[in-house]
Amino acid sequence: MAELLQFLFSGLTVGAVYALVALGFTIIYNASDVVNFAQGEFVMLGGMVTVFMIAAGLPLMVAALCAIIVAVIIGILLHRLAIEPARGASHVTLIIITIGASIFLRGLASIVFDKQFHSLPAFSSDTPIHVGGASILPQSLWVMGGTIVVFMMLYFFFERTKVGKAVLATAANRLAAKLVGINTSMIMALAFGVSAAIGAVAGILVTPITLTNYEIGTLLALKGFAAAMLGGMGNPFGAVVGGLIVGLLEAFGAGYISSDYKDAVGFIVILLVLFVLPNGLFGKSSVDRV
Amino acid sequence: MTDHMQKPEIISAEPPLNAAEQSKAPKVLLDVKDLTSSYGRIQALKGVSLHVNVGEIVTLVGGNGAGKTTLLRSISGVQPITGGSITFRDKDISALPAHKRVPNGIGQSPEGRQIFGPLSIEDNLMLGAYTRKDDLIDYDLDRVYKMFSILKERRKTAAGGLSGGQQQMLAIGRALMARPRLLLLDEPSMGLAPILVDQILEAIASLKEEAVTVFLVEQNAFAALSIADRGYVIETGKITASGNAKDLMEDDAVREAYLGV
Amino acid sequence: MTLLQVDKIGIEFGGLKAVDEVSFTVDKGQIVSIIGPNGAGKTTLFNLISGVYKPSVGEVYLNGRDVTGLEPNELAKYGLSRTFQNLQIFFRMTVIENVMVGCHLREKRFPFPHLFSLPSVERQNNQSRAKAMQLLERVGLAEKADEMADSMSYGALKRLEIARALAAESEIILLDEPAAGCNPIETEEIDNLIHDIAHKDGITVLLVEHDMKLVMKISDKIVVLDYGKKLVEGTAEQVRKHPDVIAAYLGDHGSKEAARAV
Amino acid sequence: SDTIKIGSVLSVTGPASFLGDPEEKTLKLYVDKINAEGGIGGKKIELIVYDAGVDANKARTFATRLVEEDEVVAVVGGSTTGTTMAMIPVFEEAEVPFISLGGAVVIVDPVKKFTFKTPHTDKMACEKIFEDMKAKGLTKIAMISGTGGFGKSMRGQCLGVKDNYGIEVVADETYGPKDSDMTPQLTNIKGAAGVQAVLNAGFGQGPAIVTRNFNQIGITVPLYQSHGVASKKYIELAGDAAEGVRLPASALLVADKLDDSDAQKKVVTAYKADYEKATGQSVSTFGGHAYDGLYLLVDAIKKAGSAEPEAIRDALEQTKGFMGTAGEVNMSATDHLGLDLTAFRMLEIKGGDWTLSK
Amino acid sequence: MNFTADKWKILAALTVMVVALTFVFPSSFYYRVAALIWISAFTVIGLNLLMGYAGQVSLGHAGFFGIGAYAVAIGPVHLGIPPLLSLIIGVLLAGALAFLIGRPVLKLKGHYLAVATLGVGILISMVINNEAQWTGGPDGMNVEALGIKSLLKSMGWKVKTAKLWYWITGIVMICGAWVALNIIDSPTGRALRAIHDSEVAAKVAGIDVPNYKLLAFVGSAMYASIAGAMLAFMNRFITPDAAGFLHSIELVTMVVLGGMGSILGSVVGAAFLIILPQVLADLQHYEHMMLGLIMMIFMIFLRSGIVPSIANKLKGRAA
Ligand SMILES: Nc1ncnc2c1ncn2[C@@H]1O[C@H](COP(=O)(O)OP(=O)(O)OP(=O)(O)O)[C@@H](O)[C@H]1O
Ligand SMILES: Nc1ncnc2c1ncn2[C@@H]1O[C@H](COP(=O)(O)OP(=O)(O)OP(=O)(O)O)[C@@H](O)[C@H]1O
Ligand SMILES: [Mg+2]
Ligand SMILES: [Mg+2]
Repeated sequence: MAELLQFLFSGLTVGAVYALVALGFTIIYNASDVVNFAQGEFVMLGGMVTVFMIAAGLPLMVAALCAIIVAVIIGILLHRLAIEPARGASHVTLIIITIGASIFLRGLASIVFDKQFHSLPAFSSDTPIHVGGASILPQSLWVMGGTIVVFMMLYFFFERTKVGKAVLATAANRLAAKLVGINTSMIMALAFGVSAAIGAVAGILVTPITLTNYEIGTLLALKGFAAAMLGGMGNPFGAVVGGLIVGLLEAFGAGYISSDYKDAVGFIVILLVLFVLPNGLFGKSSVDRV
Repeated sequence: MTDHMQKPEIISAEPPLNAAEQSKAPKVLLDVKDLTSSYGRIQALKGVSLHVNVGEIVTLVGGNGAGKTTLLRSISGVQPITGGSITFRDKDISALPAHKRVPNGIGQSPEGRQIFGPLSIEDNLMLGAYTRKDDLIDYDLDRVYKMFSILKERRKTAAGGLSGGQQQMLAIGRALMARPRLLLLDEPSMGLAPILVDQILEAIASLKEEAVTVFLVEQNAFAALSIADRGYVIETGKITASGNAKDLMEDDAVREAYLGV
Repeated sequence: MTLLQVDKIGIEFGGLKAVDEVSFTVDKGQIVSIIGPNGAGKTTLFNLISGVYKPSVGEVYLNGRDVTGLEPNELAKYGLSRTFQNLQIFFRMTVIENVMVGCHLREKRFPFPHLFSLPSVERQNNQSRAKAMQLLERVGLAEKADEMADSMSYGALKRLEIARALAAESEIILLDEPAAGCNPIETEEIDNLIHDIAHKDGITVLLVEHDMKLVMKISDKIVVLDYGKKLVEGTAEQVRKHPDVIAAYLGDHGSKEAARAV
Repeated sequence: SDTIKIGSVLSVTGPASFLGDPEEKTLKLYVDKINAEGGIGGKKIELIVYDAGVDANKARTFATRLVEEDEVVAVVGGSTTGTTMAMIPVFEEAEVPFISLGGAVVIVDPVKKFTFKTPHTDKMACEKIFEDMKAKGLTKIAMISGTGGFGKSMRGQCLGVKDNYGIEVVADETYGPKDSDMTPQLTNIKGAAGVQAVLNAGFGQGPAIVTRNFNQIGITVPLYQSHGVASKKYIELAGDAAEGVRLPASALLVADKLDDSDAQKKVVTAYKADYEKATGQSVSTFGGHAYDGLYLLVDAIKKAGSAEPEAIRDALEQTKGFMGTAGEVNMSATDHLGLDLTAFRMLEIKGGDWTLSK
Repeated sequence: MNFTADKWKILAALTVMVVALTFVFPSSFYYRVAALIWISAFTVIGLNLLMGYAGQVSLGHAGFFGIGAYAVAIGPVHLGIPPLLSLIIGVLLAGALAFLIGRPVLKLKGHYLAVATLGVGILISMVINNEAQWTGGPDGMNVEALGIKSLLKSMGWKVKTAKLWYWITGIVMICGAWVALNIIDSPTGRALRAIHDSEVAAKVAGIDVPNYKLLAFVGSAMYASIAGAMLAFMNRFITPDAAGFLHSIELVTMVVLGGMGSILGSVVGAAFLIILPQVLADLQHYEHMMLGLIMMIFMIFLRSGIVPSIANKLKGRAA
């Protein structure tokens, strides 16, 4: 029983991490149908910048703020200098550009920072909370909280705000978006900025648990992407559920099946789900009439 | 539907034409000079010149591939031009990005409808009013719904599911939601049931007395010319005839080539 | 004899009965038109007949064979082809290649020779190309044959789709608003084209079109849909005078057009 | 030529960068130092470093490049076993001496004519740890190993030698090299009957997280880490949880705590000072391995009095009583490692610092 | 578009290149790098059949590459199967696996297809990583020689390994290109390209869409596995990262960089990503930054891929 509970806690912790990363994918995707492979690097930047700001003597919260700002600036630069100039290029081209960007940012980080692993102090306390023989770190609760907040903000943004709709419109039909007066390149810049911010927040929240270094982004992005697809790309709710499911699968896989193949469990389930629901758990199937 | 079209409603962002403006009329709203545009090596527009006066309905007729769509896209700024100028309300907008032309008062219902498939019908219409700040938006939404009741019935559903004609209605409705000064219509009657063709044309005609200027591309040339003040004929990227709509309808060459009567 | 029999066919989309138990038959060599208000269910009916959607009720018989719910490529084998209201062009191909794809079923498809481009492939290509060229001439796109399809105007693409559909040498062809975006003159050409398809090539035609002049002129039979249901079925004469049809669909513009046809 | 060309292929980036990074820094640092002091017999050393990440195929390409293009006389490095194994045939064929910094024993066993290595083998680490366990009467243990090259190889070695020490492995868990939570595996270990100690084979951030989770779910038995945990960074990352952790490591980590009689003291304190001064990062045994490799080579060249590959190799094989950061090296035709267990010290973490455990 | 003319031009270009290079290459290092290019190019040509022609992305092809590589590694070592036979078995295995998972996976579209193939690739590499007793795990395993070299020796013909494999891989690559070029202008090729643009229209034209997708998937998987086997034989050593997710990404990048659907592009894309790191290696720590930067710049300015973009520009000038 205590075991099961511990697996559950572990799954929720890791799942919340994935969910937070997955949420970062949704905005750029919703604005352009492009999967931003550099998303993981935003997560990395959030953590690394904070670490080094603190090392430079800033208090956690200030450092975190700086990290978010840095990430946003880089996100917007990425759009201005790499995405915007390739306006009108196909999706794959844009995706490859984001791959290039992620390699670039990783290289940059390895020079500006270093190649070592770093940690952040837990926001509140380090002493685990014990429940029914199992234990969970307060930081996990921070991550889960952050996930919920980011989710609700995104949900509100897409469902309730005019700009949110403009973002969706830009992805749905670039030409028509221009014809109704949407500044599509502004929208894209916004999308990259916000995605970067979400990524950075994720990075800051998870670093006390996952630790960080210049390369942490790759794997987090991979898992986050898988989670987002499982939930249904572009749907914030799907991102959260997808993340949690992947996390739980890994935890229970490691606990009950085999720690060697715990990641396999995650991907097998993703495959099975997609075979039944080709648009993920909550993804809208696109109606295009012929 | 015709009933509520009777009572004139303001749908231009400008106050209704007052005497002063009347006297200044005909004032040139849109003035296109020697416009050229090409796709790669194919030149689609080979020096098009035409103008549209405030409050006019002007119709552009021409065969497949003549360049009608290209011209409209150029005026909206979504098609790069290689030469010539576009003047709107005495300002040269040739270099203005598309999204800045909309708040200036240029709205378009494009060829092939170009609706936002995944979004709900209502979202589509509200996005039509994206650049507007005034408080008449809900009012306009309501009147588009009155014009096309089906859109109201389905307003929460994804626009992508609509039938061709329904999507055409949505595209027109979305263009109206912008309260444009100049409304560009690219084959608005395409795919519409005959009964709606009447109504659409009536609606367009009635826009006139609401100070909306209309530049209309229509394959249904006969009907189009019959509601228009003036008309232009375009062939392979050049204007080959122009004039008073009535005269064009009389012109044998035009009847021969486009009206088929 | 009846070539196509549609029997109480229907489908729903989120509670909306797009097509509601519609039945009718099409005889060999006939031109049958489906008309009706926007959203009446014409295109959906086409999608059901051509296997793009699976009907929730009812059956479709082609040459007496039950083909309900078969994949479009299966139906193609049995001799059914169509065009689309929302253009479905192969934009990364040239105009003529688009039509050559239409020849697919008439080609030797076994991939092995293709891997090593054995002489047979060359011959095959030349055949298909020649056939495609003829069809392009018929729809008046011959001189555009080697241009990329994405450089065509809307009207041209409409005709390209017809050529591609014809390339299948099918028994019956479904045309969804072939004249949309064509001016009266171009519509005349389409009119003649359809006439030839039916009466020269002996291909049965099922037509959806809002141009009453065209419809009334060439249809042997007209089926009127409204709200997914069959409203009326009959000859041009019967249909265009039918008060319900006028009220729901034709209006006076339509009636005038229709009248001009006869 | 008036310079001595020494090549190196390291995992400077990628999952093993915490090996390659300090290794590269060390090589550069000391090559400059040696050259500043006039080089070897008047000849300056020219160091050529390539970064192959952990990609064996890329490593092999760079190895070819070192041999064919740069025409180096010897090679130090190959950070991981995988990259090393991929490169060995190239150097053996070209007859260029190759001092690997990879961990696994397969590199020098069986002995290959031109291949040497400096780090203790994982086998030795297992033996050292099991010795300590045995001494403490801990016989039923649980293992949790990383699935990366290091962890997997060491796990294999430990399972291989455990019986010699009467050790029984009652739980055997693994975790991915980049996992961020190992509580499920540790929970299973906690649940396993009669576990008296836990051994964690792995390197990188993994052991730090294992240590944290270990403490989080309140396991009380002793935790042993491997020599993969080889720098202060680990203590920093694991925090208080690292308290009481035991591990085998080279004297380097406890340089300042060695008593002055200790033969290794001089070299390790000097290296520690140099490295930490130059890089501002805490010294790691990995960098130490590069140090040893470089100076083994330098000694060999001096002894050989020539920079001919063949001669260098022979001199290397003759190496006797070389004092490096890893311990005293005595090579022979049958032993291209030259270290014994005494080179390993058993450490315990106390008060956030390494201490020699008596 | 005159395919046959293009076909012979491209094949001629490739042949000339493979032959000509041998006259300028100073050392076997160059032969090795070139051989690596031919191997990747061969993989990418196959992947291009799937991505460039049929428009179906795969982020898992390194998995099939790995199957081919480990088949020739495991076969002789653990099962005593002769190398050449192991190669054939490996290719068939890869094909069979692709065939089995292909049907359900290829039902998916766009990014969902991407994540599914990604998963497949990761599962394969996970098995290779974990089943150490067969594969040697992360540290990799040795591969027995194919035996060609010794064969030639016995015929009194001594060649350097690097040179030998340069020729083998070069010739295989050209054959791969020839087949791919044959397909593009055949009913099969048109069917695949039609699927890329409109599946429903393709179906209406009578094309059995799922089958043709599967054909492309299985074909490209076999290409990848052959390439994997060649790499294993050439290196005589193989590690799991050959089957890893990053390698899959690298392959897709090669396809797009070179140009979707362009066979010549496949070779250029492969050359690009293999030569660049060698060139940038001297930049030491700036290597990766530069790599990313150059990738972005090329994609921005040659957005439809290096070869097609340049071809278009030239055409534009011609007219
Ligand atoms: N994307 C494109 N690339 C290349 N050429 C194009 C493109 N779009 C249109 N053209 C060419 O430009 C010319 C004008 O096309 P346009 O669409 O403006 O004609 P149109 O008058 O709107 O015809 P339709 O009545 O059929 O809509 C045509 O010759 C067409 O082939
Ligand atoms: N895939 C779908 N999802 C949701 N609704 C659909 C779908 N397909 C059809 N419909 C609905 O079914 C009804 C019939 O659509 P259909 O396209 O058949 O009309 P139509 O007769 O072709 O109209 P038009 O003359 O405008 O083309 C419409 O109300 C449409 O919204
Ligand atoms: Mg047009
Ligand atoms: Mg329709």
